[in-house]
Amino acid sequence: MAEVTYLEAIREALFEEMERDPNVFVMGEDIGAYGGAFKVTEGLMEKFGERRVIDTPISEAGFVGAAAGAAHMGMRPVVEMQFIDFISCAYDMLTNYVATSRYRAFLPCPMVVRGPSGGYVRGGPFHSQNPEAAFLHTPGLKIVYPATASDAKGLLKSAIRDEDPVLYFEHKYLYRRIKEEMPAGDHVVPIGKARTARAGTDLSIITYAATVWKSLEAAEQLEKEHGISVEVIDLRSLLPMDDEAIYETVKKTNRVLIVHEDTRTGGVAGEITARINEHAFEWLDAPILRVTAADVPLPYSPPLEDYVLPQVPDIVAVARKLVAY
Amino acid sequence: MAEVTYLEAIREALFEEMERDPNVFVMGEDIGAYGGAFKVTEGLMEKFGERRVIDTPISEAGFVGAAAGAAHMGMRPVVEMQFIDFISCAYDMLTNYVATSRYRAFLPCPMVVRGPSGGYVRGGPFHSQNPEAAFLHTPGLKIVYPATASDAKGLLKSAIRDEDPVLYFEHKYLYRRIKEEMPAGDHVVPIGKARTARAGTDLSIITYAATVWKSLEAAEQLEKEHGISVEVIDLRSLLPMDDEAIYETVKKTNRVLIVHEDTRTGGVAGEITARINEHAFEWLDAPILRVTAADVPLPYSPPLEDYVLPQVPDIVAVARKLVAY
Amino acid sequence: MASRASSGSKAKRAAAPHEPNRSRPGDAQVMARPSDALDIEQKLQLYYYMRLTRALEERLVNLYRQTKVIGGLFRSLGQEADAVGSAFALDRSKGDFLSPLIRNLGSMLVQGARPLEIIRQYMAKADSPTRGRELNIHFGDLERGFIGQISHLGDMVPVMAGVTLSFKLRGESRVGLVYVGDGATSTGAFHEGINFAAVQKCPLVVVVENNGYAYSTPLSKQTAARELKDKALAYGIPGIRADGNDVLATYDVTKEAVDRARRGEGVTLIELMTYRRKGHAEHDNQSYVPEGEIERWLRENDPLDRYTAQLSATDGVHPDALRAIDERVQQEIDAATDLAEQSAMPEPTDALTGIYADPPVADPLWYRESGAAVTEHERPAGWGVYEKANG
Amino acid sequence: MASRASSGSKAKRAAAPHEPNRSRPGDAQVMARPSDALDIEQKLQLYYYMRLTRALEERLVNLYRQTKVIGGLFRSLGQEADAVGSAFALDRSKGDFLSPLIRNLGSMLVQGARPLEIIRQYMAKADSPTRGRELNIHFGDLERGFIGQISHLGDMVPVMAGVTLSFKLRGESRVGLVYVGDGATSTGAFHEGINFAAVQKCPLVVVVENNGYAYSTPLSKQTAARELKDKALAYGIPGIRADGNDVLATYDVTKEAVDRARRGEGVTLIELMTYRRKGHAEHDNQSYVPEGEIERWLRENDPLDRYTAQLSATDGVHPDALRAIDERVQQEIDAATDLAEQSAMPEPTDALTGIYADPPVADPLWYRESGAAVTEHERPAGWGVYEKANG
Ligand SMILES: Cc1ncc(C[n+]2csc(CCOP(=O)(O)OP(=O)(O)O)c2C)c(N)n1
Ligand SMILES: Cc1ncc(C[n+]2csc(CCOP(=O)(O)OP(=O)(O)O)c2C)c(N)n1
Ligand SMILES: [Mg+2]
Ligand SMILES: [Mg+2]
Repeated sequence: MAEVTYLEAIREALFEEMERDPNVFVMGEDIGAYGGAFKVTEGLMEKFGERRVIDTPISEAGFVGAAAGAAHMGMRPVVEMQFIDFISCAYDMLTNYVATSRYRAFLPCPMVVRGPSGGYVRGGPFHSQNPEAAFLHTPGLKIVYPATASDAKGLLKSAIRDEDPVLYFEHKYLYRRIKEEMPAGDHVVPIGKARTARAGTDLSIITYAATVWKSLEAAEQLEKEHGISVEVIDLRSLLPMDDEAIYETVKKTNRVLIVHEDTRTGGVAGEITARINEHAFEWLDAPILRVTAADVPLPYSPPLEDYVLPQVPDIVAVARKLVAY
Repeated sequence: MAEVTYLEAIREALFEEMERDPNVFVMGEDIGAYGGAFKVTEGLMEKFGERRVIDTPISEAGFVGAAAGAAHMGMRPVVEMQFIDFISCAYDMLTNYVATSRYRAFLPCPMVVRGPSGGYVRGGPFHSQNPEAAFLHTPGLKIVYPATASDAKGLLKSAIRDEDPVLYFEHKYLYRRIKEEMPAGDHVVPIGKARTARAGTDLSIITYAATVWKSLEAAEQLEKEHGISVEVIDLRSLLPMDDEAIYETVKKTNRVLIVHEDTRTGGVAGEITARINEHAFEWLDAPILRVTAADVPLPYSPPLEDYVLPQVPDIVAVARKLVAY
Repeated sequence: MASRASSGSKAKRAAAPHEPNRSRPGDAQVMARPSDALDIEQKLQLYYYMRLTRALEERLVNLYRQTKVIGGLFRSLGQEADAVGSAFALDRSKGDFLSPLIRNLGSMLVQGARPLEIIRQYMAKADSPTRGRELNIHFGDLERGFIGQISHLGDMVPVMAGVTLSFKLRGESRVGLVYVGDGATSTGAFHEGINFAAVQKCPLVVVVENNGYAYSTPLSKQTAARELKDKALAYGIPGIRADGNDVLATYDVTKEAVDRARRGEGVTLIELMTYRRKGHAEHDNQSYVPEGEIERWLRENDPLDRYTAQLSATDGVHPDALRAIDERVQQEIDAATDLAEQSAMPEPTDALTGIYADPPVADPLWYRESGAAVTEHERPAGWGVYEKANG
Repeated sequence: MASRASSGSKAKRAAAPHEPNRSRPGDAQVMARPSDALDIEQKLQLYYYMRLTRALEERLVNLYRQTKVIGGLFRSLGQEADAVGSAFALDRSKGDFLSPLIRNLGSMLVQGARPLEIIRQYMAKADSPTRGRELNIHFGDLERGFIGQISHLGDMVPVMAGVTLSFKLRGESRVGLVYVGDGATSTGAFHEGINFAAVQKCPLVVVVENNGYAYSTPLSKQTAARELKDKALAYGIPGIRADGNDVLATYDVTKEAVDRARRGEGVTLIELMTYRRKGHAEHDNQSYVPEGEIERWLRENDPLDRYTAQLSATDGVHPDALRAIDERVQQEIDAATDLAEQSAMPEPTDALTGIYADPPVADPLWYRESGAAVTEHERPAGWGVYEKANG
């Protein structure tokens, strides 16, 4: 089988799910004839028609709300944010309406909001955001953020089939940079399960999305240059989080480094740290440390962006400190 | 001097700052003739006129954005959310426009967004929210959440004078339940400084807003019934956070319980835990634990609300476990 | 219809800040009205629902004064006709759907909500429609075709755009109706939702209930638009204004919009002129209302009075027939109150269920031995009373 | 003015999806136009700014092809008249203020932005107006009276409502102008901002640049409204449509709105009909555009061609005079390019400064020894190129 990029994997999932279930339809800005700003939905309109591939006005709250209404009635909407940064315009709708509808009204709201996320692409402060921390705090939502092409496909299929709303963040730096052979058949990856991206014994790096690759690169370097054996856990799902996998790796290596691309304060690392503290404190031989973006909006100029975002040397440096602790 | 409630303290701060600085003005729904849903702004219109006390249409993004524009031009707008739950409608404006304006455009944006927050008042899922975790993650904003009447006054005055945007959350459960004599003169409380609400030696409770009072009640009980000496730190400011005060109390008691009213996952406790881990791990004799709301939208019926929110017995129970650790 | 509906006796009262858009008896003769087709049973149903709305809210006031209602109480006194008449224009047999706002109890009753549900809901009982999770009339039922609002104003417009989009996508012959207040028209959600629905030609009717106020804010501070129906032009859809206190006029204008939607002709915006005779919620003393305004609407423009007179004059309905309905309504409400009072409050641990389909129960707080962790003294002193004071 | 502006030669072209609202030479005679008062120097300034806009963007295309531009490149080819003519109607001596969108480079130039700033900004240089923090023309200057947009469409409308509210509160005789595209009119922020400004009678002019598309989305999928100027009715403000490719018509309509605002009469919505001849950004191949549409606009409705002809016909300006301006423009751009190319990229650690007034520097990442922590191989392979492909 041919190799498939992360972006193509997402498109495959959309095609397959739309074929499988006539209730699945997609909405978003410029996703029809144009195929989306990143061409993720290219070919969908030709195949499934304007009825199921809906170009929307520029109104994120409007079409997220519309997705919710359609979802109540048994449809399975998949909504694209042109860039995930614009999800902020639908923040009220997602956190107050969508997330609570099952709990407060026993109204199922099975829908997916997806879109290009993340930095390392010179996108500047409004085309590079990582929105996961803004929603981690909202019970009722699920959040996934795949790092590999096969997970991109398998998690999107799970997200579309899920009975509850799922925020599906796709990392645009990975869109065309990674490829992989897709597993045959109906490839589904369960939401809420982490993946061991690399096994190791001296230190655990817990991470997700693009920094999985940075961490793997660092792990390689640490192994080769410093003889340090690093385990890399790719969370894949952030809500729910795979606590078991986290505690297991902590118990195995006793040293934890959390890496995320998002800014530091209030980022996902805090929650992971708190959970490990509560459930595996005894097993820690060193403080849990984090490598993250600095606490500023992501600037656009390459030297600035590179400085603000986590890089391989950062991971190597902190990992060495942790192992030496 | 007469005692002043938490609510009156807020009103006093508004009056004094509007008198002091003609650039200060207030905007919000029903804040003029009606004096606001909770009567916080009562009397302002009579005193300062319709020009400086502006009743707005129902459009949180609209008037938060307008506040930003006015702030750029040297005004000092103070915006009221009728309930803080509606701040979600201005999430884009606050996180993308307001928070970034100094950094990305060297545009000062000195403004305050304030409003009644928090639960324990049978307000249900949309009139009880604690929005701090949604914004902790946004560099460029400041966040304060006072627990006492004098801090309510002093922090609002600081917020209005601050050169940057401040989210000022006021706890509606405290509005009329606590009173205090106001310090004389121009009472200002600096942003970014915690307060030791009670000194102790066996355990530190780190908290803010209404749960300061729950923690104090628990501390009393722990002292009397179990001979445990509890230190209670009232953070007052969440962004920036008073790291020094946090590390100091950790070094003193070596045991930390974080209490917040907000839901657990992705709440502020995670960030505090991470910071302590990074900077005072050595000083910990026990895991950092947290008492928080359960991870659901806040239900309305009293038995449900009481069950979901943190209560004194919870704090007592966890504190005892921590001390016994 | 537009011109009929918007001709009113404007000159009658001088400088009233909020003027009704009153339809006159003669208007009915201008052309065939959908309500001409209503039989007497249906006309008495309209009366029944209006009376039920009013009487039920009055009962809730009693319960509120006894502090048996948890949280605020919202009234639609004087607005019963607009909610009932508009909802009556939907076809329940076809699966039509609506989303009410806080003043639209009447529309929910038409759609099948029962007084027992409403009272239990206000009392936050375990067997209330939301099991004590949500307030007052914030609940829905997919079967009966209504969907519960959330507090954030405007948000139901996009949601109903989506509900009706699904009707269109599936080729179903169903129509949706969404209510917003005059105040909610200022929200971004209203704008985005109605624009989306208009572009998609969703089978949606948007009823803007213009009751003159948003909480304390008069329309003049809400918008500079002369009429709210003018907002329709921004979306390229028809906008019609009608007398919201004339239940048949309300029915007529909505019925035509519903038929239009069912024919696939898209969205209509209807502005119903009415008046909020009570405060925003029970606690609100309406000090901001110009003197005499409330009394004038009570005296001259009560929807039940008007409809009673109309039934007698046009349909020859004897007062006894209406009294019998009034009695039936009272009996229903009495019975519902008795039952609701007997209902239990929710079990605390029920709070953890149903946030997701999977897992069905949220993580319990590990330090809670049982639901009994919360002792009685932990209840905030004076809750209920407190909420009322601040709504 | 409204009727003059909206009379156009609609019948001329048959089924064109996006029709200009072309003003005819004769229109000028109907009544006194503000542009009648422009002297020849001012008229040549208009030409200068339009030419500067076009030539500067052409230079940026060159730099983009040399991968010297970081990120996407946005063009306003064919829309220069609407940005320049409208901005020219502001009075800089009075401190008037504007907020451009992505197609309004011309308006910034009028307001005093210089080519050197623009080029540095696109090249993300240390001495660019945002020191490399923000993209392309996202920058402002309180002194010169323009404010930088953010990407989130619609957000600048509330912000400019607030800017102009401050003018009103302080009794200043200043006016604000905010630009939005046809697409941005669908946003909640647009709706909330313009409604707020209308109620407050802020001295604000809202220019809706109708260029037929929002990215690939034609107007018909954006709104069902027949004309965007109709949206004004929803806010109770005047709405006027004019030919955006006639720089004087654009000036006229804006000037009248600016005067109105300065007289305290509040907000005006202006729809300027124009056409986006290039794609959304350089990477966009415009495959979604009906055949011949671009060419027709180029041939029949290029704003510089039209203005050149007009200057010659009406004002007797000799082509040489315009050529001299063109040369001056080229020289300015050449000089600016040279300087910009010499500018340094930002120092990495500058990224940590200025998020707050206090503290002035963000916490450094403790594990970074120095700004040099980032090694060259860490730069994503093919950045720049990558961004261009996906914009
Ligand atoms: C987004 C939002 N902002 C503020 C509120 C607070 N609020 C509740 S009801 C109300 C007034 C509503 O007025 P209107 O829409 O006219 O409805 P009415 O109560 O008159 O029926 C306000 C401001 C809210 N619920 N949602
Ligand atoms: C809130 C928001 N949603 C989506 C986008 C992505 N986006 C950028 S430009 C654009 C099209 C804008 O069209 P229009 O407003 O007509 O302006 P034009 O580019 O035609 O000048 C879109 C959808 C955005 N910037 N902001
Ligand atoms: Mg109203
Ligand atoms: Mg456009």
